[in-house]
Amino acid sequence: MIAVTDQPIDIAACIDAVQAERAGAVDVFIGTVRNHNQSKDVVRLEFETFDSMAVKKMKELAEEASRRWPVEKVAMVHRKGVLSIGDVAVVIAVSTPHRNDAFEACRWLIDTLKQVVPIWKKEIYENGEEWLEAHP
Amino acid sequence: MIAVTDQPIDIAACIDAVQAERAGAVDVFIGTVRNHNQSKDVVRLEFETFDSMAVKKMKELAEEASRRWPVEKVAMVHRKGVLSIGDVAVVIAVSTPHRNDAFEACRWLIDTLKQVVPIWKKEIYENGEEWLEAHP
Amino acid sequence: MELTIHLYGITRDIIGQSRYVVQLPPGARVQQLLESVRTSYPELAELKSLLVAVNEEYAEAETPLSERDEIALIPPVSGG
Amino acid sequence: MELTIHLYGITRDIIGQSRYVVQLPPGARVQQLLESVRTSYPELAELKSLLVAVNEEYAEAETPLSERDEIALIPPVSGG
Repeated sequence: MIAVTDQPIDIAACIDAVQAERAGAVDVFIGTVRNHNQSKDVVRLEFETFDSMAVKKMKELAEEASRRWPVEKVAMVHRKGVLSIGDVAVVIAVSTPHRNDAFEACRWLIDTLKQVVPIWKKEIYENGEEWLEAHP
Repeated sequence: MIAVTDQPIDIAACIDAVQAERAGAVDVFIGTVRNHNQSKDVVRLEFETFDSMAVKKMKELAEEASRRWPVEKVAMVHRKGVLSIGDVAVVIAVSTPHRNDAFEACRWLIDTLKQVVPIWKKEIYENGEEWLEAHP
Repeated sequence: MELTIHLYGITRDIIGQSRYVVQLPPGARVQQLLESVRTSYPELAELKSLLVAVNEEYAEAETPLSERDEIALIPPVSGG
Repeated sequence: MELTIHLYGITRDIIGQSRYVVQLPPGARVQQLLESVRTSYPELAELKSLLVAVNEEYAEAETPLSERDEIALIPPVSGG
Protein backbone atom coordinates (compact mmCIF):
# COMPACT_ATOMS: atom_id res chain seq x y z
CA MET A 1 0.00 0.00 0.00
CA ILE A 2 1.70 3.15 -1.25
CA ALA A 3 -0.38 6.29 -1.50
CA VAL A 4 -0.91 10.00 -1.01
CA THR A 5 -4.29 10.81 0.50
CA ASP A 6 -6.33 13.80 1.61
CA GLN A 7 -8.16 11.62 4.14
CA PRO A 8 -6.97 10.66 7.66
CA ILE A 9 -4.43 7.83 7.38
CA ASP A 10 -5.69 4.44 8.59
CA ILE A 11 -2.73 3.21 10.63
CA ALA A 12 -4.27 -0.22 11.27
CA ALA A 13 -4.74 -0.73 7.53
CA CYS A 14 -1.05 0.07 6.95
CA ILE A 15 -0.04 -2.51 9.56
CA ASP A 16 -2.45 -5.10 8.15
CA ALA A 17 -1.00 -4.48 4.70
CA VAL A 18 2.47 -5.70 5.75
CA GLN A 19 1.38 -8.93 7.45
CA ALA A 20 3.37 -11.90 6.16
CA GLU A 21 3.85 -15.42 7.46
CA ARG A 22 7.62 -15.19 7.29
CA ALA A 23 7.70 -11.83 9.04
CA GLY A 24 8.61 -11.91 12.72
CA ALA A 25 8.97 -8.14 13.00
CA VAL A 26 7.07 -5.07 11.91
CA ASP A 27 8.38 -1.57 12.48
CA VAL A 28 5.96 1.29 12.04
CA PHE A 29 6.89 4.94 11.88
CA ILE A 30 4.15 7.51 12.46
CA GLY A 31 4.89 11.18 11.85
CA THR A 32 2.46 13.56 13.53
CA VAL A 33 1.99 17.33 13.61
CA ARG A 34 3.77 18.86 16.60
CA ASN A 35 2.45 21.99 18.30
CA HIS A 36 5.91 23.48 18.31
CA ASN A 37 8.77 23.76 15.84
CA GLN A 38 11.93 25.78 16.42
CA SER A 39 10.27 27.90 19.12
CA LYS A 40 7.31 28.84 16.91
CA ASP A 41 3.78 27.85 17.87
CA VAL A 42 2.24 25.91 15.00
CA VAL A 43 -1.49 26.48 14.48
CA ARG A 44 -1.87 24.09 11.58
CA LEU A 45 0.02 22.57 8.70
CA GLU A 46 -0.51 22.24 4.99
CA PHE A 47 1.04 19.55 2.80
CA GLU A 48 1.17 20.09 -0.92
CA THR A 49 2.15 17.15 -3.10
CA PHE A 50 3.06 16.39 -6.70
CA ASP A 51 0.85 13.32 -6.40
CA SER A 52 1.87 11.13 -9.32
CA MET A 53 5.60 11.73 -8.89
CA ALA A 54 5.36 11.36 -5.10
CA VAL A 55 3.76 7.93 -5.45
CA LYS A 56 6.30 6.95 -8.12
CA LYS A 57 9.19 7.96 -5.86
CA MET A 58 7.70 6.20 -2.84
CA LYS A 59 7.37 3.01 -4.89
CA GLU A 60 11.00 3.35 -5.95
CA LEU A 61 12.03 3.76 -2.31
CA ALA A 62 10.08 0.64 -1.32
CA GLU A 63 11.84 -1.31 -4.08
CA GLU A 64 15.24 0.02 -3.06
CA ALA A 65 14.58 -0.90 0.60
CA SER A 66 13.69 -4.42 -0.52
CA ARG A 67 17.05 -4.65 -2.30
CA ARG A 68 18.97 -3.41 0.73
CA TRP A 69 17.20 -5.45 3.43
CA PRO A 70 15.25 -8.74 3.46
CA VAL A 71 11.94 -6.91 3.46
CA GLU A 72 8.68 -8.84 3.23
CA LYS A 73 6.28 -5.92 2.66
CA VAL A 74 6.24 -2.13 2.83
CA ALA A 75 3.35 0.30 3.33
CA MET A 76 3.86 4.07 2.92
CA VAL A 77 1.03 6.59 3.09
CA HIS A 78 1.45 10.36 3.17
CA ARG A 79 -1.31 12.81 3.96
CA LYS A 80 -1.90 16.00 1.99
CA GLY A 81 -4.01 19.10 2.59
CA VAL A 82 -4.67 20.88 5.87
CA LEU A 83 -3.66 19.13 9.11
CA SER A 84 -4.11 20.09 12.76
CA ILE A 85 -1.93 19.43 15.80
CA GLY A 86 -1.78 15.70 16.50
CA ASP A 87 -2.88 14.66 13.02
CA VAL A 88 -0.92 11.89 11.36
CA ALA A 89 1.13 13.16 8.41
CA VAL A 90 2.88 9.98 7.34
CA VAL A 91 2.89 6.26 8.16
CA ILE A 92 5.56 3.81 7.06
CA ALA A 93 5.31 0.13 7.99
CA VAL A 94 7.91 -2.52 7.15
CA SER A 95 7.81 -6.24 7.84
CA THR A 96 10.94 -8.42 7.90
CA PRO A 97 11.88 -11.83 9.30
CA HIS A 98 14.14 -10.25 11.97
CA ARG A 99 13.76 -7.02 13.85
CA ASN A 100 17.00 -5.21 13.10
CA ASP A 101 16.16 -5.13 9.42
CA ALA A 102 12.69 -3.74 10.13
CA PHE A 103 14.12 -0.86 12.18
CA GLU A 104 16.85 -0.08 9.65
CA ALA A 105 14.64 -0.26 6.57
CA CYS A 106 11.89 1.85 8.18
CA ARG A 107 14.36 4.50 9.30
CA TRP A 108 15.98 4.62 5.87
CA LEU A 109 12.56 4.95 4.23
CA ILE A 110 11.45 7.95 6.29
CA ASP A 111 14.88 9.61 6.06
CA THR A 112 14.95 9.18 2.28
CA LEU A 113 11.29 10.12 1.81
CA LYS A 114 12.08 13.46 3.43
CA GLN A 115 14.95 13.99 1.00
CA VAL A 116 13.49 13.00 -2.36
CA VAL A 117 9.69 12.68 -2.41
CA PRO A 118 8.03 15.81 -3.87
CA ILE A 119 5.94 16.86 -0.88
CA TRP A 120 6.04 20.31 0.67
CA LYS A 121 5.11 21.32 4.18
CA LYS A 122 3.86 24.78 5.11
CA GLU A 123 3.56 25.67 8.77
CA ILE A 124 0.95 28.25 9.72
CA TYR A 125 1.64 30.26 12.89
CA GLU A 126 -0.40 32.90 14.72
CA ASN A 127 1.49 35.57 12.79
CA GLY A 128 2.46 34.20 9.41
CA GLU A 129 3.42 31.03 7.62
CA GLU A 130 6.48 29.36 6.15
CA TRP A 131 7.37 26.68 3.62
CA LEU A 132 9.81 24.49 5.52
CA GLU A 133 13.36 23.86 4.28
CA ALA A 134 12.88 26.34 1.42
CA HIS A 135 15.69 28.73 2.30
CA PRO A 136 19.29 28.11 3.40
CA MET B 1 0.35 1.36 29.19
CA ILE B 2 2.64 -1.43 30.39
CA ALA B 3 1.17 -4.90 30.69
CA VAL B 4 1.30 -8.64 30.22
CA THR B 5 -1.92 -10.05 28.82
CA ASP B 6 -3.43 -13.37 27.79
CA GLN B 7 -5.69 -11.56 25.30
CA PRO B 8 -4.80 -10.42 21.75
CA ILE B 9 -2.82 -7.18 21.95
CA ASP B 10 -4.71 -4.08 20.80
CA ILE B 11 -2.08 -2.33 18.66
CA ALA B 12 -4.25 0.75 18.09
CA ALA B 13 -4.66 1.19 21.84
CA CYS B 14 -0.88 1.07 22.28
CA ILE B 15 -0.44 3.78 19.65
CA ASP B 16 -3.23 5.90 21.15
CA ALA B 17 -1.57 5.57 24.56
CA VAL B 18 1.58 7.38 23.39
CA GLN B 19 -0.12 10.36 21.74
CA ALA B 20 1.34 13.64 22.99
CA GLU B 21 1.12 17.20 21.67
CA ARG B 22 4.88 17.66 21.71
CA ALA B 23 5.50 14.35 19.95
CA GLY B 24 6.25 14.57 16.23
CA ALA B 25 7.27 10.94 15.93
CA VAL B 26 6.01 7.57 17.06
CA ASP B 27 7.90 4.37 16.44
CA VAL B 28 6.06 1.11 16.95
CA PHE B 29 7.64 -2.32 17.07
CA ILE B 30 5.38 -5.34 16.57
CA GLY B 31 6.80 -8.80 17.17
CA THR B 32 4.80 -11.60 15.57
CA VAL B 33 5.01 -15.40 15.50
CA ARG B 34 6.93 -16.58 12.45
CA ASN B 35 6.14 -19.90 10.78
CA HIS B 36 9.80 -20.73 10.65
CA ASN B 37 12.74 -20.46 13.06
CA GLN B 38 16.20 -21.87 12.37
CA SER B 39 14.88 -24.25 9.73
CA LYS B 40 12.24 -25.72 12.03
CA ASP B 41 8.54 -25.41 11.20
CA VAL B 42 6.78 -23.77 14.11
CA VAL B 43 3.23 -25.01 14.74
CA ARG B 44 2.52 -22.72 17.66
CA LEU B 45 4.19 -20.88 20.48
CA GLU B 46 3.73 -20.62 24.22
CA PHE B 47 4.84 -17.68 26.33
CA GLU B 48 5.19 -18.18 30.05
CA THR B 49 5.67 -15.09 32.20
CA PHE B 50 6.56 -14.15 35.76
CA ASP B 51 3.82 -11.55 35.54
CA SER B 52 4.53 -9.19 38.42
CA MET B 53 8.29 -9.11 37.88
CA ALA B 54 7.86 -8.81 34.10
CA VAL B 55 5.67 -5.73 34.50
CA LYS B 56 8.08 -4.29 37.08
CA LYS B 57 11.03 -4.78 34.72
CA MET B 58 9.15 -3.34 31.74
CA LYS B 59 8.32 -0.23 33.81
CA GLU B 60 12.00 0.09 34.75
CA LEU B 61 12.95 -0.15 31.08
CA ALA B 62 10.44 2.56 30.16
CA GLU B 63 11.90 4.81 32.86
CA GLU B 64 15.46 4.11 31.73
CA ALA B 65 14.53 4.88 28.11
CA SER B 66 13.05 8.18 29.26
CA ARG B 67 16.36 9.04 30.92
CA ARG B 68 18.39 8.15 27.83
CA TRP B 69 16.19 9.80 25.20
CA PRO B 70 13.68 12.69 25.25
CA VAL B 71 10.73 10.30 25.36
CA GLU B 72 7.19 11.60 25.69
CA LYS B 73 5.39 8.31 26.34
CA VAL B 74 6.02 4.56 26.16
CA ALA B 75 3.61 1.64 25.75
CA MET B 76 4.80 -1.96 26.14
CA VAL B 77 2.47 -4.95 26.06
CA HIS B 78 3.56 -8.59 25.96
CA ARG B 79 1.27 -11.50 25.25
CA LYS B 80 1.32 -14.74 27.26
CA GLY B 81 -0.20 -18.16 26.74
CA VAL B 82 -0.64 -20.04 23.46
CA LEU B 83 -0.05 -18.16 20.19
CA SER B 84 -0.46 -19.21 16.56
CA ILE B 85 1.46 -18.19 13.44
CA GLY B 86 0.91 -14.50 12.74
CA ASP B 87 -0.26 -13.65 16.27
CA VAL B 88 1.23 -10.56 17.86
CA ALA B 89 3.59 -11.42 20.74
CA VAL B 90 4.76 -7.97 21.75
CA VAL B 91 4.07 -4.33 20.93
CA ILE B 92 6.29 -1.42 21.94
CA ALA B 93 5.34 2.16 21.03
CA VAL B 94 7.44 5.23 21.79
CA SER B 95 6.66 8.87 21.11
CA THR B 96 9.33 11.58 20.96
CA PRO B 97 9.60 15.10 19.53
CA HIS B 98 12.01 13.95 16.80
CA ARG B 99 12.15 10.71 14.90
CA ASN B 100 15.69 9.51 15.53
CA ASP B 101 15.01 9.29 19.26
CA ALA B 102 11.82 7.30 18.66
CA PHE B 103 13.69 4.70 16.56
CA GLU B 104 16.60 4.44 18.99
CA ALA B 105 14.50 4.23 22.14
CA CYS B 106 12.12 1.66 20.62
CA ARG B 107 14.98 -0.50 19.41
CA TRP B 108 16.73 -0.32 22.78
CA LEU B 109 13.47 -1.26 24.53
CA ILE B 110 12.86 -4.42 22.51
CA ASP B 111 16.54 -5.43 22.62
CA THR B 112 16.66 -4.98 26.40
CA LEU B 113 13.24 -6.57 26.99
CA LYS B 114 14.57 -9.71 25.33
CA GLN B 115 17.57 -9.70 27.68
CA VAL B 116 16.06 -8.98 31.09
CA VAL B 117 12.27 -9.35 31.25
CA PRO B 118 11.25 -12.72 32.78
CA ILE B 119 9.29 -14.14 29.85
CA TRP B 120 9.95 -17.53 28.31
CA LYS B 121 9.12 -18.70 24.83
CA LYS B 122 8.47 -22.33 23.95
CA GLU B 123 8.23 -23.28 20.30
CA ILE B 124 6.10 -26.29 19.43
CA TYR B 125 7.04 -28.18 16.24
CA GLU B 126 5.43 -31.14 14.48
CA ASN B 127 7.83 -33.42 16.36
CA GLY B 128 8.66 -31.88 19.70
CA GLU B 129 9.10 -28.58 21.45
CA GLU B 130 11.84 -26.37 22.81
CA TRP B 131 12.33 -23.57 25.32
CA LEU B 132 14.27 -20.98 23.34
CA GLU B 133 17.68 -19.70 24.48
CA ALA B 134 17.75 -22.22 27.32
CA HIS B 135 20.91 -24.07 26.37
CA PRO B 136 24.32 -22.83 25.17
CA MET C 1 9.08 26.30 -28.16
CA GLU C 2 6.47 26.90 -25.47
CA LEU C 3 6.84 24.91 -22.24
CA THR C 4 4.25 24.66 -19.49
CA ILE C 5 5.89 24.39 -16.07
CA HIS C 6 3.97 22.94 -13.13
CA LEU C 7 4.58 24.77 -9.87
CA TYR C 8 4.34 23.59 -6.27
CA GLY C 9 4.89 24.98 -2.80
CA ILE C 10 7.03 28.07 -2.55
CA THR C 11 7.65 28.27 -6.32
CA ARG C 12 3.90 28.51 -6.83
CA ASP C 13 3.78 31.29 -4.24
CA ILE C 14 6.71 33.17 -5.81
CA ILE C 15 5.41 32.97 -9.38
CA GLY C 16 1.83 33.45 -8.22
CA GLN C 17 0.20 30.69 -10.26
CA SER C 18 0.25 26.89 -10.42
CA ARG C 19 1.33 26.73 -14.10
CA TYR C 20 3.80 28.98 -15.82
CA VAL C 21 4.40 29.16 -19.56
CA VAL C 22 7.92 29.91 -20.75
CA GLN C 23 9.28 30.45 -24.26
CA LEU C 24 12.61 28.78 -24.98
CA PRO C 25 14.52 28.00 -28.19
CA PRO C 26 13.90 24.48 -29.59
CA GLY C 27 16.21 21.91 -27.96
CA ALA C 28 16.68 24.01 -24.82
CA ARG C 29 17.95 22.11 -21.79
CA VAL C 30 17.04 22.12 -18.10
CA GLN C 31 19.86 24.57 -17.36
CA GLN C 32 18.34 27.14 -19.73
CA LEU C 33 14.91 26.72 -18.21
CA LEU C 34 16.35 27.38 -14.75
CA GLU C 35 18.24 30.46 -15.98
CA SER C 36 15.08 31.77 -17.62
CA VAL C 37 12.82 31.40 -14.58
CA ARG C 38 15.49 32.77 -12.21
CA THR C 39 15.86 35.83 -14.41
CA SER C 40 12.12 36.42 -14.42
CA TYR C 41 11.75 35.62 -10.68
CA PRO C 42 15.01 36.41 -8.82
CA GLU C 43 13.47 35.16 -5.56
CA LEU C 44 13.85 31.62 -6.93
CA ALA C 45 17.64 32.03 -6.73
CA GLU C 46 17.35 32.42 -2.95
CA LEU C 47 15.97 28.92 -2.44
CA LYS C 48 18.16 26.26 -0.84
CA SER C 49 17.80 24.25 -4.05
CA LEU C 50 15.69 24.20 -7.19
CA LEU C 51 15.39 21.04 -9.26
CA VAL C 52 13.45 20.23 -12.39
CA ALA C 53 11.37 17.10 -12.82
CA VAL C 54 10.81 15.91 -16.38
CA ASN C 55 8.11 13.27 -16.75
CA GLU C 56 8.11 12.61 -12.99
CA GLU C 57 11.87 12.04 -12.80
CA TYR C 58 14.56 14.37 -11.49
CA ALA C 59 16.45 15.72 -14.49
CA GLU C 60 20.09 16.71 -15.00
CA ALA C 61 21.12 20.23 -16.09
CA GLU C 62 21.92 18.82 -19.53
CA THR C 63 18.59 17.06 -20.09
CA PRO C 64 16.96 18.42 -23.28
CA LEU C 65 13.33 19.52 -23.06
CA SER C 66 10.45 19.20 -25.51
CA GLU C 67 6.93 20.54 -25.62
CA ARG C 68 5.56 17.07 -24.93
CA ASP C 69 7.38 16.74 -21.60
CA GLU C 70 5.61 17.12 -18.28
CA ILE C 71 7.88 19.62 -16.55
CA ALA C 72 7.79 20.73 -12.91
CA LEU C 73 9.92 22.95 -10.71
CA ILE C 74 10.85 21.16 -7.49
CA PRO C 75 11.79 23.46 -4.61
CA PRO C 76 13.32 21.86 -1.47
CA VAL C 77 11.01 19.03 -0.39
CA SER C 78 9.81 18.81 3.22
CA GLY C 79 7.48 15.84 3.53
CA GLY C 80 7.31 13.46 6.47
CA MET D 1 14.95 -22.60 57.03
CA GLU D 2 12.40 -23.68 54.45
CA LEU D 3 12.30 -21.70 51.21
CA THR D 4 9.62 -21.94 48.53
CA ILE D 5 11.09 -21.41 45.07
CA HIS D 6 8.84 -20.37 42.17
CA LEU D 7 9.66 -22.09 38.91
CA TYR D 8 9.10 -21.00 35.30
CA GLY D 9 9.80 -22.28 31.83
CA ILE D 10 12.45 -24.94 31.51
CA THR D 11 13.22 -25.00 35.26
CA ARG D 12 9.59 -25.91 35.89
CA ASP D 13 9.87 -28.68 33.31
CA ILE D 14 13.15 -30.00 34.79
CA ILE D 15 11.96 -29.98 38.40
CA GLY D 16 8.48 -31.12 37.37
CA GLN D 17 6.44 -28.70 39.44
CA SER D 18 5.82 -24.95 39.61
CA ARG D 19 6.96 -24.58 43.24
CA TYR D 20 9.85 -26.32 44.90
CA VAL D 21 10.60 -26.34 48.62
CA VAL D 22 14.23 -26.43 49.69
CA GLN D 23 15.77 -26.67 53.18
CA LEU D 24 18.78 -24.41 53.76
CA PRO D 25 20.60 -23.25 56.90
CA PRO D 26 19.41 -19.89 58.30
CA GLY D 27 21.18 -16.97 56.61
CA ALA D 28 21.92 -18.98 53.47
CA ARG D 29 22.71 -16.92 50.38
CA VAL D 30 21.71 -17.14 46.74
CA GLN D 31 24.89 -19.04 45.90
CA GLN D 32 23.97 -21.83 48.34
CA LEU D 33 20.46 -22.06 46.92
CA LEU D 34 21.88 -22.47 43.41
CA GLU D 35 24.32 -25.14 44.58
CA SER D 36 21.53 -27.00 46.33
CA VAL D 37 19.14 -27.07 43.36
CA ARG D 38 21.92 -27.94 40.91
CA THR D 39 22.92 -30.87 43.12
CA SER D 40 19.34 -32.13 43.23
CA TYR D 41 18.73 -31.45 39.51
CA PRO D 42 22.00 -31.66 37.54
CA GLU D 43 20.15 -30.73 34.34
CA LEU D 44 19.93 -27.17 35.67
CA ALA D 45 23.73 -26.89 35.34
CA GLU D 46 23.38 -27.35 31.58
CA LEU D 47 21.38 -24.17 31.11
CA LYS D 48 22.99 -21.17 29.43
CA SER D 49 22.37 -19.22 32.64
CA LEU D 50 20.40 -19.54 35.86
CA LEU D 51 19.61 -16.47 37.92
CA VAL D 52 17.65 -16.02 41.12
CA ALA D 53 15.05 -13.31 41.62
CA VAL D 54 14.39 -12.20 45.19
CA ASN D 55 11.26 -10.09 45.64
CA GLU D 56 11.05 -9.48 41.88
CA GLU D 57 14.62 -8.25 41.56
CA TYR D 58 17.64 -10.06 40.17
CA ALA D 59 19.83 -11.02 43.13
CA GLU D 60 23.62 -11.32 43.50
CA ALA D 61 25.30 -14.56 44.57
CA GLU D 62 25.96 -12.98 47.99
CA THR D 63 22.38 -11.85 48.64
CA PRO D 64 21.12 -13.47 51.89
CA LEU D 65 17.74 -15.22 51.78
CA SER D 66 14.93 -15.41 54.33
CA GLU D 67 11.70 -17.38 54.57
CA ARG D 68 9.70 -14.21 53.92
CA ASP D 69 11.33 -13.58 50.52
CA GLU D 70 9.56 -14.32 47.26
CA ILE D 71 12.18 -16.37 45.46
CA ALA D 72 12.19 -17.52 41.83
CA LEU D 73 14.62 -19.33 39.56
CA ILE D 74 15.10 -17.43 36.31
CA PRO D 75 16.36 -19.55 33.39
CA PRO D 76 17.47 -17.73 30.20
CA VAL D 77 14.66 -15.37 29.21
CA SER D 78 13.32 -15.38 25.64
CA GLY D 79 10.48 -12.86 25.40
CA GLY D 80 9.79 -10.58 22.48
